[in-house]
Amino acid sequence: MPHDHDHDHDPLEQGAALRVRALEELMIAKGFIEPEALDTVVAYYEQQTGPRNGAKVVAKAWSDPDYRDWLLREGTAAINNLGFSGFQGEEMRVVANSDQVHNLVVCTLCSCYPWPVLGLPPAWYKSMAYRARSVREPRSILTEFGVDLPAETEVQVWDSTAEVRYMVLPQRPAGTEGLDEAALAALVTRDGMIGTALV
Amino acid sequence: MPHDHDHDHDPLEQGAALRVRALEELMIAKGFIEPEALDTVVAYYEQQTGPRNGAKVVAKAWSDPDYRDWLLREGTAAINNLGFSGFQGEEMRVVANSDQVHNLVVCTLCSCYPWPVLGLPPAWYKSMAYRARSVREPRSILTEFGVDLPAETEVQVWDSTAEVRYMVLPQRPAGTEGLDEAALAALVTRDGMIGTALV
Amino acid sequence: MDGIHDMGGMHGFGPIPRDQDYTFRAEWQRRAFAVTEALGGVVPFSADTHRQAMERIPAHEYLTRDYFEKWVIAASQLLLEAGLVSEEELRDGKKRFDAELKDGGEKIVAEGLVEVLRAGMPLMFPDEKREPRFAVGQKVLVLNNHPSGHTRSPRYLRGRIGVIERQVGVMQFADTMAASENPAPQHCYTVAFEGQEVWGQDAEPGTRVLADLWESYLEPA
Amino acid sequence: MDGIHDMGGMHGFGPIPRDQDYTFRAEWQRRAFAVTEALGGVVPFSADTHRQAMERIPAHEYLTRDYFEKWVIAASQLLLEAGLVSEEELRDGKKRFDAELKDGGEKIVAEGLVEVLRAGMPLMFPDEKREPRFAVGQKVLVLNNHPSGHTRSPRYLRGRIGVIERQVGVMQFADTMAASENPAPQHCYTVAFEGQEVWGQDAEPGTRVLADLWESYLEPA
Repeated sequence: MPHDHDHDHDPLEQGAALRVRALEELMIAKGFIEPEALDTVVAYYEQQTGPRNGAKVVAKAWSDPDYRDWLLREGTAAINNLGFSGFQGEEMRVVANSDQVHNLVVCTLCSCYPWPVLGLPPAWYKSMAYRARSVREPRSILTEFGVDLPAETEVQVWDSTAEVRYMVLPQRPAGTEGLDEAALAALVTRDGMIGTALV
Repeated sequence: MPHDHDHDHDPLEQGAALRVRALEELMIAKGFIEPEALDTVVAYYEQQTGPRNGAKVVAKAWSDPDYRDWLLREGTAAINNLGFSGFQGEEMRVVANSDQVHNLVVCTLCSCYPWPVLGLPPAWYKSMAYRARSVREPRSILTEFGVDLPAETEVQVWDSTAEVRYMVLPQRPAGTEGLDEAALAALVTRDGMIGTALV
Repeated sequence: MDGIHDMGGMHGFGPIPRDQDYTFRAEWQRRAFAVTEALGGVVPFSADTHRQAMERIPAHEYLTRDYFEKWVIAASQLLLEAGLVSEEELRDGKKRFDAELKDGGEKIVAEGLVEVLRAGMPLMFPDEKREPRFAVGQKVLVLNNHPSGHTRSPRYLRGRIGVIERQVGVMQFADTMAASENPAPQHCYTVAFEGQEVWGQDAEPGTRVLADLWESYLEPA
Repeated sequence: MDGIHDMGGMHGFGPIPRDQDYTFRAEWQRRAFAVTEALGGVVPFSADTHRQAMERIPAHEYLTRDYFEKWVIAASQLLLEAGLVSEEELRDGKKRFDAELKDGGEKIVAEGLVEVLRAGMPLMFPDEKREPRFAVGQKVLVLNNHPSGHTRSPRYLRGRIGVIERQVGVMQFADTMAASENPAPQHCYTVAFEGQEVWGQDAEPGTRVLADLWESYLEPA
């Protein structure tokens, strides 16, 4: 029900905002956190992480077969090599979609997500519905997301239960032979790298 | 947290009371329920069911070995024989405590309870804590209820998952040899017949 | 349905609220209980159908609303689904239209009601031609299915092995009762599970759980 | 802990709220995220310890409170437990006493912080002397334990049989990290489970679940 509220007049929402402001002020008053550090954290994740990073990884894999092999074999090293690293991406694995297999990423126990390459997750990824249903009925979820797979395509759901973070390597769309990496990267969507969309 | 509220000024509580009143008025206006019928239902369960019924069953079993055998073998018939029957007691099983075994009754999936012999359940029986914990840590629950069992006594938890309703036959206390059934019945407690107390 | 109601074994609910030792703490709870009991005959619906409607209450409401309010929410939902009332009517209690009760539904009146309450429902369907599949002492595995509909096979026992402790007899089946008021009777068994089988190394020593499970929940182990 | 957080497979949560496609929808959520991230270095606490504190939020609040509010509730609880703040201070944000940071805790400043965020934490503990117990292709059973502490063995996989798909390597262990910030590293494996093994006859056809499970969650099947 909180989703249906007018957030500005939601007492739950106001309580949360007050709670956070009190904590922030207290941490600064105690000298535990420098105020600028919080701005740095927000700016870093909003501006320097996000699906544009992942899209570069995908575009390079589409363009360079050797990189693709490396990426699928040693995800962390291949991603670090493009300059993406950090918390919630220390150990990366990239799983490739094909005509035979479609991959979907979830974290049923909390909301683990590969921050360096995809940024912070969208709220629906953290929803009870996505966490609960994705492992039991991934085909039904894909249908909700508008992805219709042939019955022959197996669906693999990766539940991020330990410290490995997962990213999907979507299939390269047909008719993109002439595109360079930048143009290819522009085709890649966040949901394509979670597995809730095709590209 | 609703447990901590002042119920008279609890908006959740007020909402529930209004909801019930509206439903009751609507059912009467539609001609589906005669108002006196509701009084009859409440009066019946408050006055004609309850642990005093179960206590009579227990006292008879303590006094009459043949009845005890019958009660443990064919709980429904033996209980009906004392005049107790009806909804949530159509199929009864009575399980006897001994030095070797202590029995505890729960319904993890909802709150099934043997109405004819014990009445309607106390609120704690329907609590999330009792439903969740009783099957996993019955000894810990018994300790919370002040029941200390020797480690050698096995604890059996009866989860009322189908239509059988369970009642515990407590051990007859020492030093009660001279008592008649009425005096024995006065010793029997509701919790003794749920299994959360000794008698 | 693997909903929040299936909470056997869950952590995080704290100590037993032993101070809640009352049956009713407010008059509206008495009325809620009585009107729901009466509606079982009006709509009509079985206890299984009513349980299923309770289980469909959103999880956070299931955890916070009063038990008797949930009874009434579930009963109201069944009235709605039967077309006997509108949401508008439920909101303010004012009748907008008359409705005919369906086959099997009846007006609940005080006269003769105590006899009905004392009689209960026939739940057993004795059938000597129907052989029980499992014998007392036999080992059985609880099937690891996860139906979206009502079931009385609790999650904490699925996939676990127990021993048939008693043949209960041929009983109406909760799953089909809730799906369509169809008793589809089958054998039911009391099955005993050792604590360690159910909870592993986190079991309390010297504990057993016994549950009544229908034949179609089980297979030989 | 078999809490509400362990919701893989549960019914009753409705459709995916696809319209919630934002990361932050209010400024306070940005601040909540940043302050919690910073507190991991201040208190200090690991992600596992923070997850455990989230899991201990009462179930109905877990289901209704905003994700970032839960982050802050959990971080505040860890600050309290470390003795660095009082409940009174948390309520109004006004400092009542000065506190010394503990060993390993440090003031979080902007300078050099991006480098820390880019570096992340060392999570793997390569150890060639530690032989993996399980080989790729081997069948394993997920142990059916139900610890009251933090664990990353989800309920829906316990008691189920899968196949080792990959040896991940020697990784810090979530359960001991949450219990005492002790990495106690052990081998971790990606294990593949057929849908039918996990969900029985209610599985969608042609589906598999893969999860990363530490060695002590598993035994040969």
